[in-house]
Amino acid sequence: MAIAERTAGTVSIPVVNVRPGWAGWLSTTDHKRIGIMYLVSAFVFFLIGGIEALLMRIQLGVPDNTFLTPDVYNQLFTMHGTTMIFLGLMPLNVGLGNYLVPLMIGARDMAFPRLNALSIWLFIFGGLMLYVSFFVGGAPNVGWFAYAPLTQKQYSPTAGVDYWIIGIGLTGVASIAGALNFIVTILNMRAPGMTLNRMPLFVWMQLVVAFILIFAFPVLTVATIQLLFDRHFGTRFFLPNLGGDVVLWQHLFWFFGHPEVYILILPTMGIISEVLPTFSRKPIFGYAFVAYSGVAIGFLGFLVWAHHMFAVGLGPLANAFFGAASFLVAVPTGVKIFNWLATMWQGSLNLTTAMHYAIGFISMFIIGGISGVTLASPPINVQQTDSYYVVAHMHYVLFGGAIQGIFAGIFYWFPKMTGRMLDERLGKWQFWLMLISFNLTFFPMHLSGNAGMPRRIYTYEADMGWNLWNLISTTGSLLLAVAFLLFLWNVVTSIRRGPIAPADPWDGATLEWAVSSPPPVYNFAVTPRVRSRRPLWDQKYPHLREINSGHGMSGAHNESEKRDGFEHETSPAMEPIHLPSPTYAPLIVSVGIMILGFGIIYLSDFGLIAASAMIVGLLIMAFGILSWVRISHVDSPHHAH
Amino acid sequence: MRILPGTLLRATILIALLVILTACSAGPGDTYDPYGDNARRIYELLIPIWWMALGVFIVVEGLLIYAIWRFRRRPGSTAMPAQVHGNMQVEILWTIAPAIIVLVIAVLTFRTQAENAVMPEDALRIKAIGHQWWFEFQYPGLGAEGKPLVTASDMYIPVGRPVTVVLESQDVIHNFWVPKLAGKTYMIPGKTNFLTFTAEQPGIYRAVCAEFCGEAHALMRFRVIAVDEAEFERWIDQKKTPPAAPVGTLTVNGLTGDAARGQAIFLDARKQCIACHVVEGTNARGLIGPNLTYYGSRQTIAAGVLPYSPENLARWLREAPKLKPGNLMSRVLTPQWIRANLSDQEIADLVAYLDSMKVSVALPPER
Amino acid sequence: MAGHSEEHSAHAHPSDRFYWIVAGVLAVVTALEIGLFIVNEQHLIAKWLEVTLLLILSTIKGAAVVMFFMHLKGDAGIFKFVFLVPLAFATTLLLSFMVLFSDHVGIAG
Amino acid sequence: MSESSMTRPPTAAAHHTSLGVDNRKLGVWTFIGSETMFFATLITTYFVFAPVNRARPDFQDPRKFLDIELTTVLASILLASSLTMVLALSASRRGDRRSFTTWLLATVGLGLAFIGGQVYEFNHLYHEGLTLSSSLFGTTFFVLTGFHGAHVAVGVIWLLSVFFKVRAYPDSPENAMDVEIAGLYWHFVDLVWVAIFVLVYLI
Ligand code: HEA
Ligand code: HEA
Ligand code: HEC
Ligand code: CUA
Ligand SMILES: [Cu+2]
Repeated sequence: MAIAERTAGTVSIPVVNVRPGWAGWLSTTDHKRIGIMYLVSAFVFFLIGGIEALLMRIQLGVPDNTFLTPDVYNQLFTMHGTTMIFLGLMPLNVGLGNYLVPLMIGARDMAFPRLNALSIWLFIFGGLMLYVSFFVGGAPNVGWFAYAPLTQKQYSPTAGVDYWIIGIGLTGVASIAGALNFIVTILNMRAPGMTLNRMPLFVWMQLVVAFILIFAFPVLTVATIQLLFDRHFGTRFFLPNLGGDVVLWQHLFWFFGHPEVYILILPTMGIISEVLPTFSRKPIFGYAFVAYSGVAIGFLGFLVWAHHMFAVGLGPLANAFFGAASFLVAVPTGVKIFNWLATMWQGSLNLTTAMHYAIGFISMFIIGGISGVTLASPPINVQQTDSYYVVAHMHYVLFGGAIQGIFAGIFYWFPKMTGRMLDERLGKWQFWLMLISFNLTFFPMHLSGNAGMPRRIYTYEADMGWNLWNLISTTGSLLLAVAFLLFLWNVVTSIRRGPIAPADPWDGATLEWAVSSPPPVYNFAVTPRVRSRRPLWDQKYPHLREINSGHGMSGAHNESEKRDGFEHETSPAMEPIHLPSPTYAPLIVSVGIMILGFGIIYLSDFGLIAASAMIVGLLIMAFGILSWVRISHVDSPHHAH
Repeated sequence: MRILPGTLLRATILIALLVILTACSAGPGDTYDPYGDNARRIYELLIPIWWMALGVFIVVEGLLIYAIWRFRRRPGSTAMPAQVHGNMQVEILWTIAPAIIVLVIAVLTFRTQAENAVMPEDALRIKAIGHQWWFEFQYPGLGAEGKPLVTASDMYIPVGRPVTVVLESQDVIHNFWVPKLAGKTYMIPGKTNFLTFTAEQPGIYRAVCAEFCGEAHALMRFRVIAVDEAEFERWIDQKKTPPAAPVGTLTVNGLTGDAARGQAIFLDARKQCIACHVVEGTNARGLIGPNLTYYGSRQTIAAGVLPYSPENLARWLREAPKLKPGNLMSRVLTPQWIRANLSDQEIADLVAYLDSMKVSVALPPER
Repeated sequence: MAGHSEEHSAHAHPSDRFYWIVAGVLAVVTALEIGLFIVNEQHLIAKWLEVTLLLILSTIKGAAVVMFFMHLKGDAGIFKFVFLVPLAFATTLLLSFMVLFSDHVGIAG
Repeated sequence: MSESSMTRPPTAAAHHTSLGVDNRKLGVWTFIGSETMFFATLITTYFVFAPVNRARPDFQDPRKFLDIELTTVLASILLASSLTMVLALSASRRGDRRSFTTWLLATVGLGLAFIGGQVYEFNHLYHEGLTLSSSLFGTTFFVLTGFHGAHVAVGVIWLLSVFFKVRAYPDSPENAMDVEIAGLYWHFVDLVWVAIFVLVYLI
């Protein structure tokens, strides 16, 4: 099936100049390698965030515990939330997207491979900077949404908040750059015939998310810049005694923050929309509805931010508006859920591990969605906000939803990425253990929350009636750790000894399964020509092809087009394969930016040293940019090599 | 057949949890056990929504489990299912059905919202001010000579009469939450918020700061003490007259403290207390810490860190930095400072003094 | 309108003369703005009217820059999409925050 | 690489794109969309605080501090630079290297003049007592206009890099696009000033 082999004789396979070993990774511009770097580094951060959670859970296992001091506990939940959101879940999604989007749309790489490399490095350095704070006077301890004025120097004198600002800033730049890359790639690099209407739903969701990102992230960037100026340069945006407004921070943060949660969930909804059809042996039910409901969720996501602020006292009118808008999100989300159910309906369900996780996603996500709806009712919210009920809600959507969705994706695409199959039996053990321990950990939080347990407390009294719930939660979280260890074991052993993966192990329908596992550097020897939503499927099962695919598209298929789901350009020998050369420039630029960031943090306290650090950073950056410009010129397709 | 045992297991666990839920009695912070009109209306709103949610849950999970069971691929099966791409009618159906449900939820929500937003003119106004990490309460016009009556950590209110709490903050954002009486409301520096509720039963209600406000956020608690109107008036009357000159002794941890001596220590500027605390009728005029007038009638010490008792009070004065890490008193009263400046005897005297200032109220039951 | 889009379509770029004319218009509009500002130091017309006029004038200016200097007019639709959609979001942000911060009632829930 | 592949027109197969537009141009337009949100947030903050500033004891009146003449000069400089920019693009498309150089350097010069003017303005305001910490007006004004100024500076660097690139590789078929996308960014920065000019200085 692999096109590369079949047609290799007719094309010029490029001599790819990949540096060996570590150097190859440090200088890579290949979207697949970058995708893997995203996945691995994000997973490492995820495990660290998980360990932070375990420490918190141990502290909370029994009342009046003294395992952790309050300050350490406060650092842990701040870093746990920040890590999981910015360094764990987001980049896991970006990693999958990076690896798969070009493959799924029939492209050779992302639109801007060097920018892509810049994104991964900025992300890694941003994450490292955040963690440096632990060793230089204390990590941020203000919560992941960092409400003013607690973040002001007066109340948070350590540099933790500054590290938070700069760390989030670097990952933010990385995200915006990444989003630009996705938008251009998806809109502009699709293989011939791959209309928007035929794009895999995973790609659709990555596109929606990229747009949400570039609209929402700048708002956070500005807010954090203002906070930085407040802390260091004498401004007073969030200093109430000087006329600043602490509620403004909340509005700005959540104007970003709510769209952010859809940034986290939509890609995994895309994964589900790929996994379910494959293992049901059916096309997705209501393609257009699933795609456009994603757009609708993304859009509505910008109108609901103040549902995190119902207790702020915005007034009944504002609260009613934001509550109603939040309720509305249930409608497009429901549309997705029901279309997924309909996809499974009358299918031939192959209950692989990936399918287990996809089903697990649906069953757990709706619990989180429903608790979201009660939270969205302002009167109910004021009882539940800032309590463990919110913690329960967010973990049902983030873990039960997004993380399980990611696992569905990993079990589904691992063979494609590594050329090895994961152990299915171990995978199912992991699934069940995770599902059970996940519910043990987080379901009781609904109850303790409604029994009055506030969030972000490092200790509680024994007579509040929360003891049992907390003990169950803690037990569950320890079991969760076992489930993760199973997964790590599975990955480590499978990469070495797992069965060799064929190009198309799951009987897939989309283009990534048309190339070998793992795919060649250039992805497609010949750019495929796409005729339907399920190009590979239609090729394998011509009698089932979608006669009227792309619903509403003109039926201009001629006979030869109907024969195949996709074809190759008719003049294969003509197109030279052009791949970007490896380069260290993005790495150098991000090192420069990181040093600049350190300088900014200490500018007001250690003027001279910090300023020289900033200059060094700028110089390194300038050097990196120069070599970047040079390589991009030499590398340009018009330039004779 | 693989998936069935797990599903059963999951269902069993959920059911077990629900059983435990119904079997267990209400704790002191339980929102399902409302004693105030505000909290009760919220609870009454939650119930129908909860049933609707349960309905949605059962439908979705039911369909899911049925589909898994019914359509799972049997071993050896190679059948290709019908390639259905969609169906307009069902799309419309499952767009409209949830829309109707959320519409109902919205209407119910707005009704409760309107009811809970009412602020009657004749409501008793109490100003609540958040501090890192304790609550201050001011009763405007009810103190001596028309000044506000000031107290901390114990908020007395009359039963059956609407109370409007005027919420402010001295430093960072706090969140005022009495789960059994009302939903929470932020206390925001630079902004004034209002929360109205009526306690329907006398009782001592647990309450907390629910918004993360720094190191000792977890230890920022208070009590709402709802007594009937006559008892409330009596409390006010006693509270507004400054405590009489302290007399008597008290034995704490084997040491006999003398109240009068304790007062002298308290008012001695070298011992620092008056820099931060107020006791009405004395020259203790510090505004940084809680007002300690009639401290002997407190329910708890240091915003709920310890239940009130002379022994615990002595402990607080000796070990405040350990008992409540980060608390602002310990910025001055560091362990070294205490060792150097407060002997155990002096602490016993201070306890005797603080404990001697009492008001008499018939306390309602703990809820 | 139709006349111009002809001129901008495909790869027929407008002439330098055209750019000079646009710049001239921009200069005139800017002059009008400043004139209005200076004249109305005497409060000849109501503040709201002044503000409205100024907003209209600068919208014209901005639109001219975007349409002619940035060639959005007549360029591919996707550029309009990626610029105008965030512009709409940005306007919503500004307006909704002005409403939200106009008065605080202070009743939660 | 074979010679024959180089003979194809640059916009054909090697540059085939789904929407028929240039990748980098699409990227820059999208980036501009993102920047729109960035400046909208800064401007929103300015407006949220304007009435608060007015109500405070340390009120500083924008009308007293902002000097309409200087502002007019700054606005004219940026508008003029937009003209020179578009003329540079037009010249580079025609292949008229000389007038391209002239207009591009004129744009750079105007950009530098704008920055100079802003430095002068900030310095002047500082001596009048308006600083980042003197009032809410100072806080919001300097951060908003300062970030705009920083964008102008980035624009100048960008234009210079295009200038040097074109000088080093005068025959590169990508030159016109290099100029065009740098120009897009430049015009956007001008556009932001159009907004700041009316919203901050005039209203
Ligand atoms: C992946 C992330 C994710 C997702 C998808 C969601 C989805 C939703 N969230 Fe959640 N939310 C978070 C992550 C997420 N949330 C996080 C992290 C926080 C806490 C932040 C913090 O404070 O730290 C939070 C907090 C939060 C709050 C504030 C709580 C508080 O602090 O006071 C609210 C309030 O309205 C809310 C509402 C919702 C709603 C209405 C949805 C909806 O999108 C859900 C829609 C889905 C369904 C409803 C289920 C499927 C639908 C059907 C089967 C149709 C039929 C259903 C009905 C008719 C009900 N969320
Ligand atoms: C994607 C997001 C995400 C995920 C996956 C999780 C996962 C978990 N979370 Fe988290 N959580 C948040 C996002 C997330 N959380 C956010 C945003 C907050 C709010 C923060 C705030 O208030 O500011 C929060 C808050 C939060 C709290 C509330 C803290 C408080 O308010 O005081 C708690 C408490 O129990 C908790 C617990 C857990 C647990 C037990 C897990 C578990 O699922 C973790 C499971 C993972 C593991 C158990 C790791 C396994 C590790 C190993 C196996 C070690 C291997 C080691 C080597 C190889 C060296 N989380
Ligand atoms: C630096 C200011 C400061 C000084 C000096 C100080 N206190 Fe305090 N005190 C506080 C603060 C602040 C609190 C509240 C701590 C908390 O709960 O977070 C407090 C709490 C208390 C409490 C518990 C109050 C309550 O509401 O339960 C007592 C009792 C007390 N102080 C007594 C004393 C005595 C006696 C002295 C002198 C020996 C003293 N304080 C000196 C600031 C101070
Ligand atoms: Cu005050 Cu938490
Ligand atoms: Cu939200």
